[in-house]
Amino acid sequence: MKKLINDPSDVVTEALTGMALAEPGLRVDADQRVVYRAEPKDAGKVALVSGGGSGHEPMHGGFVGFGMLDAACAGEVFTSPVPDQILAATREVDRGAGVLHIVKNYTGDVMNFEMAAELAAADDVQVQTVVTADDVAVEDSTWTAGRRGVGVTVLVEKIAGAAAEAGLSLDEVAALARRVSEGGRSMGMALTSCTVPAAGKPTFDLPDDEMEIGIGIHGEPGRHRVPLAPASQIAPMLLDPILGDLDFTGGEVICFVNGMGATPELELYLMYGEIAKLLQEKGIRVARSLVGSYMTSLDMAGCSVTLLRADDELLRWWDSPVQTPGLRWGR
Amino acid sequence: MKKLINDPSDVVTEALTGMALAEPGLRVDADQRVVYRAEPKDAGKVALVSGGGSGHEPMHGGFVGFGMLDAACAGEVFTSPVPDQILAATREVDRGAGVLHIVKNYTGDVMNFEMAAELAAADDVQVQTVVTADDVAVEDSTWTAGRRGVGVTVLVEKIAGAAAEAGLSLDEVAALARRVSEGGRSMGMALTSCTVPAAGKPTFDLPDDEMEIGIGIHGEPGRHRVPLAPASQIAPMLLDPILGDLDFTGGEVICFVNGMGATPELELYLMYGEIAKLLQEKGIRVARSLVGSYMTSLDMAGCSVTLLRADDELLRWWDSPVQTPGLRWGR
Amino acid sequence: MPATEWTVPLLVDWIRTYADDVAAAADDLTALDSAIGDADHGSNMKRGFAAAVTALDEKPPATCADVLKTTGMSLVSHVGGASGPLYGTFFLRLGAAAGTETTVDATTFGAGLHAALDGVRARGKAEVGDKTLIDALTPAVEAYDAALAKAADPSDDALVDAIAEATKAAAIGRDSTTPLQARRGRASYLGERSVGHQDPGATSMALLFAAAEQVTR
Amino acid sequence: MPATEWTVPLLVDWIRTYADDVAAAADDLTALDSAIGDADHGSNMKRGFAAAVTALDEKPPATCADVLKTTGMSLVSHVGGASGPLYGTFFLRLGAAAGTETTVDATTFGAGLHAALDGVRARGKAEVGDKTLIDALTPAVEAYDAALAKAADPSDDALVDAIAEATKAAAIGRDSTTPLQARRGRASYLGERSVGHQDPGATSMALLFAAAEQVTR
Ligand SMILES: Nc1ncnc2c1ncn2[C@@H]1O[C@H](COP(=O)(O)OP(=O)(O)O)[C@@H](O)[C@H]1O
Ligand SMILES: Nc1ncnc2c1ncn2[C@@H]1O[C@H](COP(=O)(O)OP(=O)(O)O)[C@@H](O)[C@H]1O
Ligand SMILES: [Mg+2]
Ligand SMILES: [Mg+2]
Ligand SMILES: [Mg+2]
Ligand SMILES: [Mg+2]
Repeated sequence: MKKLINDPSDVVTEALTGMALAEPGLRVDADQRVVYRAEPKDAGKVALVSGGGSGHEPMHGGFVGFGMLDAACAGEVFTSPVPDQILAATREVDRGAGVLHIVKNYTGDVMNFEMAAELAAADDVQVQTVVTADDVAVEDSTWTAGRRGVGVTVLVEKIAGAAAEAGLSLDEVAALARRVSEGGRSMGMALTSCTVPAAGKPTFDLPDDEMEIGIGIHGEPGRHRVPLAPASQIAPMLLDPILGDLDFTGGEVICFVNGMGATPELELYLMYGEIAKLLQEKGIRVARSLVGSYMTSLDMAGCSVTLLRADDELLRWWDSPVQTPGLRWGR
Repeated sequence: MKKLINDPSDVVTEALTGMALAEPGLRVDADQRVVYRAEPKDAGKVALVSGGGSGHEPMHGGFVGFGMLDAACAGEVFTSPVPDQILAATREVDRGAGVLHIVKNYTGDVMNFEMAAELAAADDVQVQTVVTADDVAVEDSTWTAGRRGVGVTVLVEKIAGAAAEAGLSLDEVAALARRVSEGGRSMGMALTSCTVPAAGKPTFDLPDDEMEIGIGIHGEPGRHRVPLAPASQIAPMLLDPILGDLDFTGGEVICFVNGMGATPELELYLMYGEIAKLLQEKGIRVARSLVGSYMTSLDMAGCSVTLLRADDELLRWWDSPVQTPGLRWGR
Repeated sequence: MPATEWTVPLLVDWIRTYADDVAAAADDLTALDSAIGDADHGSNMKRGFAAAVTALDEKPPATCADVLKTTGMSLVSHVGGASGPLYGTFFLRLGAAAGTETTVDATTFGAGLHAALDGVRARGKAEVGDKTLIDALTPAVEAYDAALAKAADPSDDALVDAIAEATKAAAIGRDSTTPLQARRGRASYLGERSVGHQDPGATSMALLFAAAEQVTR
Repeated sequence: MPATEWTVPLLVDWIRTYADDVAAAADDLTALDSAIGDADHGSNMKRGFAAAVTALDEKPPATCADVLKTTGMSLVSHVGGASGPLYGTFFLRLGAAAGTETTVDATTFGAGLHAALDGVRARGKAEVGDKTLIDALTPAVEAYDAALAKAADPSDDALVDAIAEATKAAAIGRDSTTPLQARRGRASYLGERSVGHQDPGATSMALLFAAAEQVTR
């Protein structure tokens, strides 16, 4: 295993320590492993808390700041945070208007956020939860734990964050977040496995001439393994299942091409070009795009594509100023 | 070779095509391989042109925009652009106040920019050139082609870009750029080699238990190979040669910890924490920091550290608004 | 000498023994989780039970409930993931059933196991056959019941025998997960590709009963 | 029949032959550049000479200068890196010396080689012994001179012989780079680690003379 780390069990704490020193806009509680805004939001505004396993940076800690999250709870690598952290963050950021929990649909994340929400309710903090579940690689049936929450989470955090900043109520922000979550679909692929520091070796073996289609963001192997193919053939492998699951034709979308951690920007832009070409052929208009490594899986090489149904309201929130280490414009 | 590409010889053109579609703030001439601002700078302002081999994204194309570059010329992967491109870009962005060429010190880059500058002079476009040469891994002697230009290039582009935006003259912007270039020092290391698409296999072999210290950004092997070590030991291997070369004690610095392309942000922040700790011990105050993958070497895993002597004037330009795909704040 | 009932030191011994066992088995558990999950079950369990042992060391428990609740809270607070809330709930429920005494007899422990199973099922919503730790836990609880019922007039050996039966059943339940297609947890994302792999959580659950057998025997 | 002078078709043949040769040798040149550079010399040369051939096809050259200048401009415009300006300058200077005739005799070609060598040295500032293409080019030009001088009364075989001698000298010069420590170009960054590797540019330069020998012989 080749990584810029010390003891694998200290990775998360040490990274948070470095982040605290590097990012003056953040305040980091390295003990509780919660990343806060250095300047809390005004009283009376809805707060947003997210979190999850570490190893997906900049998600979520890198999305704390004006126009996006109020706090992010960092679990161990690929392990959801514990209720204590989530409760501490929820209490701390509540400005009297309630707190929205943004949770990716994984058994562990859902259970830990659920326990924290139960405890927060006992404290009279109003909590609502939106669970993202946009990964079309997983069938949503009684045969699974439901779809995984992936790329749309970034878009939910941006859009709900803008609405919370503008002063919408908890019910309104939560409804908006759910609308975004429901209007987004994603599909990912991996060229290589990631290596979890504590495990010390790649989570799965992938021969030089094969790739995994339908992977998650925790090194879960994909739904199927296929021979390596050029970008022009990978693009439809990702896009077709998305379009087969939700009808995007005729409308506008936000198109998000995401790198899994070890994918050069050169390749991501190239991939975006392939996706954009296919969307144009199908008459789907891209209103906004986002290309970069925003939701990663440690050192995995690969990418994911997320499409989100857009309308004027969503685009207005999307364009609103945001000022976080990971996403920043208009301010 | 596992990459999200089609034919290796089309990588640069296809990536630029995707970038053009994804970034509304840019105008891309995919034939000439020049990235321009969609909205040119006001007349009477100095323009900045940079460029170099592709594979270092977001440098340089991702740094085109308000407050930074006016144009970037993309060469083949790891191959400097040709004079034709540079000349076309120089002519196109000249707003009557002259053009600054920002060139990394590599034989090929220097010669191609030199030829373009000679041709531009024949066209009565005023050109000045700043050559960055900050890599302390290379001795600057008659025994070498001089130091390589690495991380400080990003800082020069930001700072000179802000000054040009504010209306300084070509002489002033060039002098400032040279001052930044001379006050910065860098050192890099690699955990893995990169793979050039056209070559199809890693540029160098690096056993699982070794790393290269003093690498460049083109897959050039480093100055020496050492056993793999924890981050706390890598930090002084990078910092000591920098501090040994230029005295930073007592003053303020901008500290830039850069990922080489395949390094997770988690590790970069952890590494920043190690560097910051050492700087504090040595009484060097970090005035500003930048952590992320801004000058990459395709899919190489590793990092580089750049220190830049800072003063109030440099910090003012550093803090000025910038709005590019790769670096954005204050606007 | 076989135990006739749980005592505070015996319960602490169980937790300690299991902490050692999961630390020793951490790489194996993680390897199982690599195949159908996210390669962290071993480190999760090791971290959680190390925290439980530390908590028990720092504040020596007075009652059986103390031991089990401290363990449960440590797991909830230090593990995260799916196994944190599930194993945490298991011990919190078992502790609630144990009451504020310094001993727990075989019957009360059996009632505690039922409460624990119910709690884990409510939290995780998994059924037998979903390829989770429920597949080891459910038959273990059933086997415990059956053994206890057989010991017509609860004898000195009732606890030890019931735990031994539970351990055997847990191991069989663990093995039964291999051919199954997962319907809960991360492994479910793999669809048919989850078939042929032993479930990591069922494996750690079988180890938990084995540790109980070891300390009571 | 051996050539007594360069003609337009013969020069075009040289460029075409060399384009094929560098395409065939591209992987080897890149492998050499991987060891002490950035793994692109093969693709640079292949791309550049393919562009030159295309340009010569598109606008058939009328004079010897046309062939060489079109080649030089194509290289400058399509290669980039160090080899683009250097090989580009080589052909631009050679072309300038060739003049506007449809033939170039052995003496004029020799003068052209000198002009080319001077241009490449001025551009790259490398000396013999710096482990660059100069180490192959310089002895080749000297050997050409010497062979020509020996042919007291320039005979029919003068050009062919001089090129053959230049080719031998270029190959020896190429081999001489292996033990050297680089002082110019990317390889210089490696310091002592550049020792023991053959220089890619000297290798492609030796091939250029070999192609000239092949088409004139
Ligand atoms: N809904 C559930 N109900 C019961 N057990 C579950 C459930 N989901 C997962 N598990 C168990 O948890 C184990 C995985 O635990 P662990 O790897 O520590 O957590 P995570 O899946 O969050 O990484 C699985 O092997 C399975 O036995
Ligand atoms: N200053 C120089 N003068 C002469 N030849 C040089 C010089 N620098 C480099 N070269 C030659 O160029 C070759 C490398 O060419 P190439 O790989 O195409 O360009 P780059 O080094 O820009 O990647 C070297 O092997 C060397 O022979
Ligand atoms: Mg996990
Ligand atoms: Mg090159
Ligand atoms: Mg797991
Ligand atoms: Mg090269």
